[in-house]
Amino acid sequence: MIWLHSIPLICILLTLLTAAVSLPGRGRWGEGLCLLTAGAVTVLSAALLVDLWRTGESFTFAMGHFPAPWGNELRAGVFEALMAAAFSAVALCSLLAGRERIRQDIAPARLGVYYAQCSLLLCSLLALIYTNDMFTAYVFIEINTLTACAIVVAKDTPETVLATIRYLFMSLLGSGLFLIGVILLYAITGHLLMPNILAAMSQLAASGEYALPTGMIILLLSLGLAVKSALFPFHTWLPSAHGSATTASSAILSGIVLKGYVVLLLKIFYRVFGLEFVHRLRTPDLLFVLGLAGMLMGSVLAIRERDIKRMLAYSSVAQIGYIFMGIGLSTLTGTVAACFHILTHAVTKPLLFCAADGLMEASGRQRDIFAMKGAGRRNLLAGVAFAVGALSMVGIPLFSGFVSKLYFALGSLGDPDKMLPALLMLVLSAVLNAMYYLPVLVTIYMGDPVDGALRLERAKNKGGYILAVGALIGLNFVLGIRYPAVIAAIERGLATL
Amino acid sequence: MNRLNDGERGIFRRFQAGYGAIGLLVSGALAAVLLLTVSYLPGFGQADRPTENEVSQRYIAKGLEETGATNVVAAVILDYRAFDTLGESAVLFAALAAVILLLREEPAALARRMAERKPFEPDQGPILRITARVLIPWLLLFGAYLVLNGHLSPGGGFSGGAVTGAAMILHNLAFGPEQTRRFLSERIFFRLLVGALCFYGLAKGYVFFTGGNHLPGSIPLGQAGSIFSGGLIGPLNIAVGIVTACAVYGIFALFDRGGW
Amino acid sequence: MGENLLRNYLEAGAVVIFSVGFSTLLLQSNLIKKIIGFNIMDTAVFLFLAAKGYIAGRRAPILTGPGGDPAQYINPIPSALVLTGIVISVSVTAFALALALRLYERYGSLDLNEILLSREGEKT
Amino acid sequence: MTLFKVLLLLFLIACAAAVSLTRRLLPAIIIFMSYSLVMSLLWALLEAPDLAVTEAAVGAGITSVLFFLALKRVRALRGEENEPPE
Repeated sequence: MIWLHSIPLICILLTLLTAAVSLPGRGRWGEGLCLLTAGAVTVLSAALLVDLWRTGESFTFAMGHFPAPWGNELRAGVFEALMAAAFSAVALCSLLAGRERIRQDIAPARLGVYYAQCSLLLCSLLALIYTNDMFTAYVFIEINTLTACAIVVAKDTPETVLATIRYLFMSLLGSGLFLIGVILLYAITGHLLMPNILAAMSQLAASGEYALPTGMIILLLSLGLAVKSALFPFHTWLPSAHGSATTASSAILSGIVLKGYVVLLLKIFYRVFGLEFVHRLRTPDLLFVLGLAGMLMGSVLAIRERDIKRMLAYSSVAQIGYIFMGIGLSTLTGTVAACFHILTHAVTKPLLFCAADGLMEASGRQRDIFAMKGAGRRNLLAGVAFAVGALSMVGIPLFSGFVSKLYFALGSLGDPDKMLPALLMLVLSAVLNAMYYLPVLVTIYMGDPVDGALRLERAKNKGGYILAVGALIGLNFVLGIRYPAVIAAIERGLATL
Repeated sequence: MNRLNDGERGIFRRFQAGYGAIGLLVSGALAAVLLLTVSYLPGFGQADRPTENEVSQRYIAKGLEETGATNVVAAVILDYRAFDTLGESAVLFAALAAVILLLREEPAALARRMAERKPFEPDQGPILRITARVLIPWLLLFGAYLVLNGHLSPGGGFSGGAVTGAAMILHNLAFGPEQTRRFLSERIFFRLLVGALCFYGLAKGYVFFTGGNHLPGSIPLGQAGSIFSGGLIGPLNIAVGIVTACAVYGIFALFDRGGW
Repeated sequence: MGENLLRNYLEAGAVVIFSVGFSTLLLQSNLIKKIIGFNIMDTAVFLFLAAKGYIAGRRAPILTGPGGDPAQYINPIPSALVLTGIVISVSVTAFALALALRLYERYGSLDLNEILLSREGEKT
Repeated sequence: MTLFKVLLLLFLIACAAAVSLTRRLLPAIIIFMSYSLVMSLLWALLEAPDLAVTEAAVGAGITSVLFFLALKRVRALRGEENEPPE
């Protein structure tokens, strides 16, 4: 029991210490250590998830010898454990699949630093998921920002430096808004721990005191996190940052870093303000509208893109739109769908990035889609992986994307005002998704390479790549076929949140 | 830039102007809304505010008894809310690692840069050297005082570490990197940094682990007001001071020349 | 409302400074100024917090003996939060400046608009 | 005392605005340095000596040193010209 409940703490400390000792070392040492830690964290989180799922309980873990309103706390339930397990598994797979590319893209002297940053990024994500304290959340958001920027710029090209600086400044605006929101929250409640704020909030809601500041605070916190997770009008930094980084970084950033903030936002809605209160203040409506706009604009911009990695990055903008749309529906099914889509996208987008990497390698390092004619036949695994990811994103049955779309549609039925726009946009967006994913599929399987020398080449994949891509494909099918169990876990997690 | 014609440039400029106008509008709206919010907040300087609740009162009333530190702020950051501070050291560490990633030069390039710079180095004039000789011991003493006395008086690991780091920067500017490297080589630097961070993580991890599982695991607090009081706060302040001083000096060295 | 704003003059000033810093971070195209704007924005939030902790006629929370009287000392929590925040903002500043230097080495300019303009020129 | 605080506050606002209005970078950095020092003074007045010490050492000290170093390095790259571009 003791050890089980200490798992969140152990995971956070383990990743932090790994980062510390892999900084000065040689690259290979850092690489092995980081992968090992990510693996251990995945196993531990999965164990925690299994146990909490079986008992159905949740617990808080005091960080020190002082109880709730005085000390600092972690909190874990099914929801947190599920997200932590999924995120660390995806991080592990991305690093494993992108290992060879990392060795090529990043100078050997910097490899140790790169892996230190990756460990620290995982540490901050875990802390964001598990934390029960608003100011701690701010501190780890800043770590997340720094390390996310660092793993983009680790591949040192003019393009990444420019992309990182835009990413950094946009993120800083977001964290500034979040910080002032937290401070205002402290000013009117006098607490920083989530349950204590919730108690104070319900008193304030009953007495009607500080109504205007409360509304402002929810808006500031939501906008701050929306900027950092690239919700539509704030997405401008994303394509260049995710498009230019090394494959593993792109996969981690698109797959899990964006979602870390959404998980935090959900925790804030549930555990700081209380759902009922949030709905009364109509913030979800704003998120709903921006989410719809993101679904449309992300796909439209992706269609125009010929660079495969930038296309995938724009697709992430659309998928973040889906997630915020689901949260904005303000029905339970909508939120469940959003959580399921977090998982879907977390396993699909890294798969697509890794597959794109293999396809690019098989076409002489060209990033242009039209240069990839026949690449799927030269690198079979990458082709299959891309097909799985693309079909899932379009929303074909048996793939995980279909399930999330189904639940989004179900969720929209609960709200008569939002039903029509949501359903229309779901259909439109599925068509748009098909319009940019299917041509790529046709290209990589049909056509013959422009460069005749490429025709007969057969790519040889490294063991780590095969393992990781295989695992991601497997996870995709698990989500697509065994979805009732996952949905049940999410529902239980949200119920105890 | 030359390949753009005037028309395209005009479009870009107009786009920039539009962006600027929207940005100004957003900032203005933000200011107005925040001012409106402030006007609804409880009054400044008064005692009957929501922030004056059982939490802050308990820190004052029982802080010394529970943590052994007379400086309640130190008690809050290193004991009650120590997890934040662990995160804060991690931020410093992350920033240092990111700056290494960006600005570190290969050893050969570093040596070349130093060789180029040497004859023009204006930083090593006699006035600076004399000032540094006088000032550095005092700065080090002040830094050490802030760190070691952090649980008793204002100061603590961060400000003390920053002052110590400033002393090392001054030494470096006055006597040149070779002299500084004699007592702070790259290897020693990393050992200090990683050692302090690991000690901090493990010590606090032990406290979190025992605290979270309701196990006894407290460390003797010592005589209140003496330098050896405050249980773990003293050693933790030293570790934080080392991390801060190292990060400050390391970032300086990387900005200055790209290595140690 | 206006009366309360005058009484909360420090908080009001802090949010004004916050907005000025925010707009500098958003609108300035020069990277160094953007970074200064970020610092101003953060210190403004810290000023707001420090003002929230202050209570007229009370002392800094350095106890003289066990069992301090809460009515004599100001609230220690804001100070602790600000201390954490200051270190975060200096870390971010160091990273942002290093990035700006790297960008300067690559593009020969510290002006974001200039750089974007020249890159657009290369594409077309 | 309130008057003094208000004056300091007005000075801070003026500094914050002046940073975006100055055309050259060195004055902007010096203005920011004085902004930090005044801020630490204000915190000392607000009975927060820990903050005052830290802001003076970190905000006015270390941060400004970093800005100056960055500017120096930019100038060195530009070949000893007076001022980097706006």
